[in-house]
Amino acid sequence: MNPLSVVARTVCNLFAWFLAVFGIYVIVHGHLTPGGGFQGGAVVATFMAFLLVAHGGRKMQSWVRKELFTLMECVGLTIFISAGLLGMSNTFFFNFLAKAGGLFGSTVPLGPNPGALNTSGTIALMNLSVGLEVVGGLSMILLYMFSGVHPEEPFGREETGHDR
Amino acid sequence: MIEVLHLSILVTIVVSGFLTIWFRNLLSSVISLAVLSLFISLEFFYMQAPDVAIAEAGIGAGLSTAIYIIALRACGRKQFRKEGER
Amino acid sequence: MKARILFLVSILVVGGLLWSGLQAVHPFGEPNSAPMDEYFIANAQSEAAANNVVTSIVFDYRGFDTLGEGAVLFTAVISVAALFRKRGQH
Amino acid sequence: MVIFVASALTYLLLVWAGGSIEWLEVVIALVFAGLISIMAKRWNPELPLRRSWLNPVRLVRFVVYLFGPFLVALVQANLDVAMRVITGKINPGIVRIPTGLASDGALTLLANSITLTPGTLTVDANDESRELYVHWINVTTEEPKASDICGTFPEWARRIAE
Amino acid sequence: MTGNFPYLVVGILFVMGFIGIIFEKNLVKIAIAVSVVEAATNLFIITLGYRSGGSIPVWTMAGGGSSRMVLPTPQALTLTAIVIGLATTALMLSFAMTIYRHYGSLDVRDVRRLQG
Amino acid sequence: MNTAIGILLGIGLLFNVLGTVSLYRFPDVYTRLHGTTKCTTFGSLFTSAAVVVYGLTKFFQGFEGRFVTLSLHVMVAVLALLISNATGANAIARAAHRSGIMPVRAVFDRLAEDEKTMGRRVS
Amino acid sequence: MTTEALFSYAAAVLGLAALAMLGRLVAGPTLADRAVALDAMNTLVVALMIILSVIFDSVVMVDVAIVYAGLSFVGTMFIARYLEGSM
Repeated sequence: MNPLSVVARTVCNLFAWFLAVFGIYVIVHGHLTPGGGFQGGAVVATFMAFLLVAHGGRKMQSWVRKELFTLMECVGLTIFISAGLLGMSNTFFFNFLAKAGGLFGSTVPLGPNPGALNTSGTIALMNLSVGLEVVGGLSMILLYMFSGVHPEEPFGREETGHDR
Repeated sequence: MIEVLHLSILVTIVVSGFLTIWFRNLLSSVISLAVLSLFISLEFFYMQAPDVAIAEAGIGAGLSTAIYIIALRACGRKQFRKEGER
Repeated sequence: MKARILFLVSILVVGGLLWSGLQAVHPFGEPNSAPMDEYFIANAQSEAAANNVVTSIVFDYRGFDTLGEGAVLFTAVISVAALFRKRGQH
Repeated sequence: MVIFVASALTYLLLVWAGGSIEWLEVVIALVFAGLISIMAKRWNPELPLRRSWLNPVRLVRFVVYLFGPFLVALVQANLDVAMRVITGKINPGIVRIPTGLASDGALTLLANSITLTPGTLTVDANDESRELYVHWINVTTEEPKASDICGTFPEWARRIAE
Repeated sequence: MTGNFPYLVVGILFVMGFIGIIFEKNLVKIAIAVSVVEAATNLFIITLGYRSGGSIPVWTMAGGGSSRMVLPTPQALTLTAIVIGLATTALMLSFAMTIYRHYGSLDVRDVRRLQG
Repeated sequence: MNTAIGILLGIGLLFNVLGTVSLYRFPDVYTRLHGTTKCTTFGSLFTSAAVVVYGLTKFFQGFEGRFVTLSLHVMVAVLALLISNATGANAIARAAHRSGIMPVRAVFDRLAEDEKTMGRRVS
Repeated sequence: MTTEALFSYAAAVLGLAALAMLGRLVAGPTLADRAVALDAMNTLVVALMIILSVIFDSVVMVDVAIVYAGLSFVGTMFIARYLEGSM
């Protein structure tokens, strides 16, 4: 339960921040570059893993609140379903924002192009909502599974020898 | 020449998958699973699927190892065996 | 002992099924025909206005799969939370 | 504040493709930088950032350090290790060196530089007395000074990140 | 040069995972074997969609003549399968931890009530 | 351009192969960490430098923006690789020392002596 | 010899080196040795991904290398944390 050494702690703090920025880049550019809601959400969710491995569980569980992650997951799923329902005049999951002008509504030239951010209609919106949902879900899995470990139980130490 | 790379990736996948099942120590097994996930991700990369490669790299190598190790911490490292049985 | 023989037979059956299935598959690197994928590749930019064809399939053409995936993830997270919930919490 | 500027700059660096940057990218960078700074302050109060790290003089010093003495030491380290791989001649031991650096960032920079330079590997760090325990592959003295192992690195670390 | 070797690798990996599921007695080891089988199926689906010489199905900053792309639909299906795999793995490990706390053992032969 | 890329790739591959050899020639964990961390980091640095040279040359030939993106992202990846490799080596060495693996053929071991005199772990 | 041919030779050598590192994974006398082998393989694979993105002529694939460089660090830190027995 005690934290790691100074070197590892500092680098973990800095890396957690850098990977959060990079995960947001992956989520926002999901319709242009490889990536999207699932991958970016998994990258951002390593923020929790870094905090857990650098500071130990007890200190971290006093910093974060689990209810917030539940809220994030429910809000993400709700936005996703309602973005699907809004195109209901045509079909479910109809991309009503694409090429309609305004935010996320400009057209794309055919063939290879450098890529513009305000394209692709509801796909960008759904990327954001699914990213929110995956961040909440994976962080909750990590936190609840760690709260199932009982630190007062003895840690079995065997020989670190050659097996088989 | 690029096919030598492909062959070595495939051979590594087979060997690390075998090691994953073959090791008795559970931590060794988890390390082999991380290696397997790493090379599966590289194979996805070779087969022009970078979306899936990011997902496999993030989930298989980072978070999956993390939850396996949390579970091992809660459960103990050795496999339980009775005398005289396999 | 009887169970192990049964297991071995089942492994042989599964392996034989796999082997016979792998005989009929197309050679590596040359899919036979894929009109659906050709349609997606040709029309993803003009219909969904997205450069990444995979993302346009995941969120637009086959959004129901993603909806089901979200439901499965939600159920799994709620199950893990219910397993490790402490008394008096929530 | 530090984390706000740093994350916005990092995001803009990642999206830059040679030409100009769209206004929407700048808006998104500012919004998410604010979100990340709230998140980092709330969930990670021990983040060791200092306001002096945004000083451009220190960044220039960091780049100079990275391409100057650090690269030279890296080349020396690799030739040294290559010789030892071929001949197999080692004389290892774990020694203790005092550093006298006050901030965590400087200590981390020094420790990582030591790990990547000739014949040394940081094993542990004592954060009260600010000492590093270093695995040295070719022990010559019993009680080495910091300058015996890593040259002018502590001075550079103090000037960059203190 | 490689021929149909990738399909053979998928088959070998699947059979090894299956052997692990059947013969192992430790619950965590069974979860690891299930992960191996998941990896084999994902690899199989991606292998079905590969075209030799194709490029990635992304138009952004693509090279000159990228008219021939690999098939995108298998990649989209595999993407959801990976996240579902993580969720099921977490659920299996949570059940294993709960069983260890109640029975004191992970061996399936000690957990009598689990056997049919 | 081809000769510069060839020389950089040659140096990088030489050091990567030396890192692989050092994994087999050295007797214990710490010396293996020396070999793999230094040699593979250095080799990957040089192969990535070859990629950066390629990208910059292509950019100044045709002024396509995508090669700037290539060079920048490769530099970010290399920086992440440097920091994470050094810290990972540090963490593995500390874990090995705490789990009771002593350095082979060591002259002396100040860390173990200090732990014995202090009666607890340092840090 | 073209530039792509040079890069493909380098990729082949890196792949063979990564294959050769599996021996330490099999025969490592202690668990820390296996962790060292995993760490070295991570570095080689990141370099390999960077080189392959040049061979395939698609710039956006470098993102995978950055993600892998960051996330393999999480795995290494968790393994080290478990090895030192203080989690």
